[in-house]
Amino acid sequence: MSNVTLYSVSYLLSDTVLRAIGSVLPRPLSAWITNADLITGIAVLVFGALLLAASMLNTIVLIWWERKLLGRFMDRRGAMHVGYAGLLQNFADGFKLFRKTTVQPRDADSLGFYTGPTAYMVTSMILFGILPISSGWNSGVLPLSLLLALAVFSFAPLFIFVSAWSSNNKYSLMGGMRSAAQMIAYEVPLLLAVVAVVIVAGSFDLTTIVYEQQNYWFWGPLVVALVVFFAGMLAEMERIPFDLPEAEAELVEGWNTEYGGMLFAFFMLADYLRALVGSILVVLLFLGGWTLPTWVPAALTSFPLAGIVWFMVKTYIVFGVFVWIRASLPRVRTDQLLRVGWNRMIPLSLLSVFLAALLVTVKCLPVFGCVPSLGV
Amino acid sequence: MQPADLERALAPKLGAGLIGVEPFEGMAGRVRFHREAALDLFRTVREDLGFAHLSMVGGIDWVTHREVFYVVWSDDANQYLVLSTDLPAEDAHVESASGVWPSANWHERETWEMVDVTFDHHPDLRHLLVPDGYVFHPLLRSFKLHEPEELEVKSRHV
Amino acid sequence: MAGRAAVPFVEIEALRVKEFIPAAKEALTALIAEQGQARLIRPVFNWAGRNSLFPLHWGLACCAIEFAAGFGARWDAERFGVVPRSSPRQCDLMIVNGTVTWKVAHKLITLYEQMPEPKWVIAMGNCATGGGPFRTAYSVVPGVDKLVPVDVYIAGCPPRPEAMLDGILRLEQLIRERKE
Amino acid sequence: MSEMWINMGPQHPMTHGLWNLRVRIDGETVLDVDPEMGYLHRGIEKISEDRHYNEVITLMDRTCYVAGLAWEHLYIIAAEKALRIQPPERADYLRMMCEEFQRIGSHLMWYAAFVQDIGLMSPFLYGMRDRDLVLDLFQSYTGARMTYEYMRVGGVRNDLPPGFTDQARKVLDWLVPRFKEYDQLCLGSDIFHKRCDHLGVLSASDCIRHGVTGPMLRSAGVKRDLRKNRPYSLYKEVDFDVAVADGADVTARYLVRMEEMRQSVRILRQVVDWLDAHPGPVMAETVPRWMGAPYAPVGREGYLLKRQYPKGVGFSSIEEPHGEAQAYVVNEGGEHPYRVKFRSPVFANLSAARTYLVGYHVADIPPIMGSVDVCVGECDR
Repeated sequence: MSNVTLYSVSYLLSDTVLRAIGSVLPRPLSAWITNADLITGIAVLVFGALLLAASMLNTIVLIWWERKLLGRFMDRRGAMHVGYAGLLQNFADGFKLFRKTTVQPRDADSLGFYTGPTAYMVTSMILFGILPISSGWNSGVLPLSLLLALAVFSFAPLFIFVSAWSSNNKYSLMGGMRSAAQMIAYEVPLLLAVVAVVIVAGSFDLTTIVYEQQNYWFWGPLVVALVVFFAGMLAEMERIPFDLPEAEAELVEGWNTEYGGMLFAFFMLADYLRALVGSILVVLLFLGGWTLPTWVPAALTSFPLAGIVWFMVKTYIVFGVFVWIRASLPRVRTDQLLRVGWNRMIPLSLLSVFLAALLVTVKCLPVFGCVPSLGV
Repeated sequence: MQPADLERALAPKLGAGLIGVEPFEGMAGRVRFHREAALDLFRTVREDLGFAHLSMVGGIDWVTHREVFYVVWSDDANQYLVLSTDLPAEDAHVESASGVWPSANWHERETWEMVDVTFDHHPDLRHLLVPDGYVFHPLLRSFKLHEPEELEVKSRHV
Repeated sequence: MAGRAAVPFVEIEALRVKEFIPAAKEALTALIAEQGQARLIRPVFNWAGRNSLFPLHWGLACCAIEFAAGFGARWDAERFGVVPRSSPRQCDLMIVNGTVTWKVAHKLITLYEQMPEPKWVIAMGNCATGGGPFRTAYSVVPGVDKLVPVDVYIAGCPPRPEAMLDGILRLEQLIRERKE
Repeated sequence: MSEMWINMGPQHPMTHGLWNLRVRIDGETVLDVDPEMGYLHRGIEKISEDRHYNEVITLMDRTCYVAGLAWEHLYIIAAEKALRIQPPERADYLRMMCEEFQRIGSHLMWYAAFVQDIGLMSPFLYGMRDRDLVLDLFQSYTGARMTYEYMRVGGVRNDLPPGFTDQARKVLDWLVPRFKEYDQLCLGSDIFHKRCDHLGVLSASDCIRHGVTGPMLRSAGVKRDLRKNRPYSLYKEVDFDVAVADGADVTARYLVRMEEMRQSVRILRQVVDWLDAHPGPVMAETVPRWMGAPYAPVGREGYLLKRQYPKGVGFSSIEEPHGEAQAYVVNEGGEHPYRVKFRSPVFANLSAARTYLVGYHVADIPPIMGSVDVCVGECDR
């Protein structure tokens, strides 16, 4: 299984199709169309399209998962009449939003109004190309993929602020300001928590980080970093209790108040894409990625696509925890949020970096591999 | 507190401004006064008698004249008291109680727009319930509601 | 058929850059209209539109409480994909749940106009339908259909949440029949 | 950011109704507020002048749509005083039961709305779920979920159906552990305390200056509950405590309302037991048939008996779920009341908005206004 990767599949696809076309075409054209560069180029495009389709599908299923889970937490059922168990509900929402008129407010800044959501959406989708889902489903070895992912991840406040400002609504503006302040405040502890992981794993490459967790998952030794990372992710994803930019009670719909139709759909999709990316990062960095402990029977890990399946199971469970938090916690206030961010989270993340360095220095990490409850 | 007690307490302060205190079911009494003595009465009732809480201000249009009544309560005496004054319909104005009881503010705004009684020295006499610029005073007896049948006929013609 | 579909592409070159986007949109729309709208796209969008009606989240009067109860655990309107949104830009459906007074009338019209097309209105309860018990009052609009076009009327004072759900389902049926 | 005015309303998730809070803010700090009311002004006082005494009850349900029976009770007491009618004892107990169940229903509705204001999502559903059980009880003897038209001048419309008291006990038994769950969800969370402690403080003296009553006044430590201080109906027969807290903030109001629900359960158990033991008439003997008829007679002939009633003024004040409501009914001997004036507790509580909102954050407005428990219907009438 390990040598079948997403890229090899798409290369095979592009190779086969192009050669088939080339075989029926006259000579000069067929040589041009079976050119290796072209095959590679098409393969990359196919690869991207597959990633895009997978990410979109995942996002939509994630929204469904959240709605159903939230419904159950709230003693009701959630969407259930459109498609089987409401599975088609989000497709209906998407198509409907696609058809709706996009209303641009009279005094809105047209450039920012359209660029903001689009850029937000695009930057969120780029992340999917970077993150490895399994040993086969990745974009090859990127030595600094973790840093790249986090860098792209932190584009969001800019675009949120641009779209909030340009929609010329006071509530949007306040939401945008809150969003920018919050994301910047939580960027720092998030990165420091990641540094702890990098110290232990010794690499910035996500694939390597996962393979480093073959013996023990990192949440055991790095539990402080996990807590900081999780809280930081909650803030970055703007979910309750940190959903101040969209705080429905005071700012009507937050920074997307003036957006309707497809642009609003962009925001929705990108939000959930980011939520998905957040859950994936938690799984990659702390929960062993697509690997399973060795005491798990081999039958459970050796079927085709087992890596992807287990990875998705883990991701959805992590996202379920996010939903659980959303269902049971009130929202904090902006100043409290920022105070927690700067005064509590940063010392905690520094502590986690220190602990990680200590663990590596005294070489007691293998101990975690011997305790069955902590992975392996 | 009985109406007689009230009259004894109020008469020296108000003099001719006090018309009398009548018994009222479920209350300490009903103080009737001339509008010139309004502010004195409010102060006396609030500070000397301890009726610190103004519950409501309302107006009644008796066609010939208009009545404004104030319901106040005292926590210590555990009693309600009604203060009421009659105003001529063509010149209905009385001193505002909002300087004595801040809670009178909105009640007086409402009474002004509903029964057309002006409150002198009111800090903020704007429309409260009906839209700005509304010229009618709905709770006057001369303001008639349209009959449903009438409206039916009208809409049929439209 | 082909003649009409081919119109804009040549002319686009000549147009100024500023007019490119509307022209392209027009071209695309024309293309879609010719090719598959009637058979493929329209039914899909119709299905999507009727299965995901986002009502405006607001409460006018008594019916608003039943409106809220309809989203509660017992009735759970979200089963049908009905999710209230607070911003009119993200809504397709305005449920007028209560008495409309003249003071709020122009705000109601503003909200209606802020909603993007296609949009629908449900008059929930007797007050919104025809003034209800306050029909004779000086401050009440006798029926919201004097202000905005209404698609479905729900009787009751207030209608039970079941009746509200029934109204929404009837609106879905209406959308299906209109084949918009 | 410089100072600016924002309009929170009339369509805003914070308002829970139809009113507009104009807020002047600097950044996120509230500098000034100006509530703008009247978006739901339906002229109920004017329409009442055009209606028969029993027809006004229809309007009372709609005046405060979350506490319809309490407002019916308020009006009925005043009208009976104005008309000099005494209801039978069982009717009074039934009215008390209605009011207490309505208090639970209203407070559950408040809970559902309030937790949403601080961002708690699921308790909204829990509150609505449990409120529906109370509404089911109402439905079993009045036939309606929200607009009951149950009380009549001189008594109540009909007696309880068989088996009602057992069902009521079952609901009460279900509710008591739920209150504990609510407390765990709110008070058990540190974020709740961070958000709500020392927020929207309105001291006892300010409450009295601005005419604020009800749970807001009791949360400031003033032990004033009309059911205890000036027992109307038959509240002196039942045993209960007045819920008081001393924080004068949002948390204190939460505690007061929660405790009130528990006390209501306590009252209800006594009332339901009494109702089981004492069957009897529910309509006063002296009332002519048309007064207590479930449906108003066709045509106006039935109203001719009006002349028997002397002129009079009726005043009543009850402890409505939102605070102290008062009615002033002037009877001039006609078939309609000459003038009906209501004092809505929410009206007074909102008029003090400037006192308890200025100086806090924009994000604090929803919890504070949630803790005030705004019902626009009764405020604008």
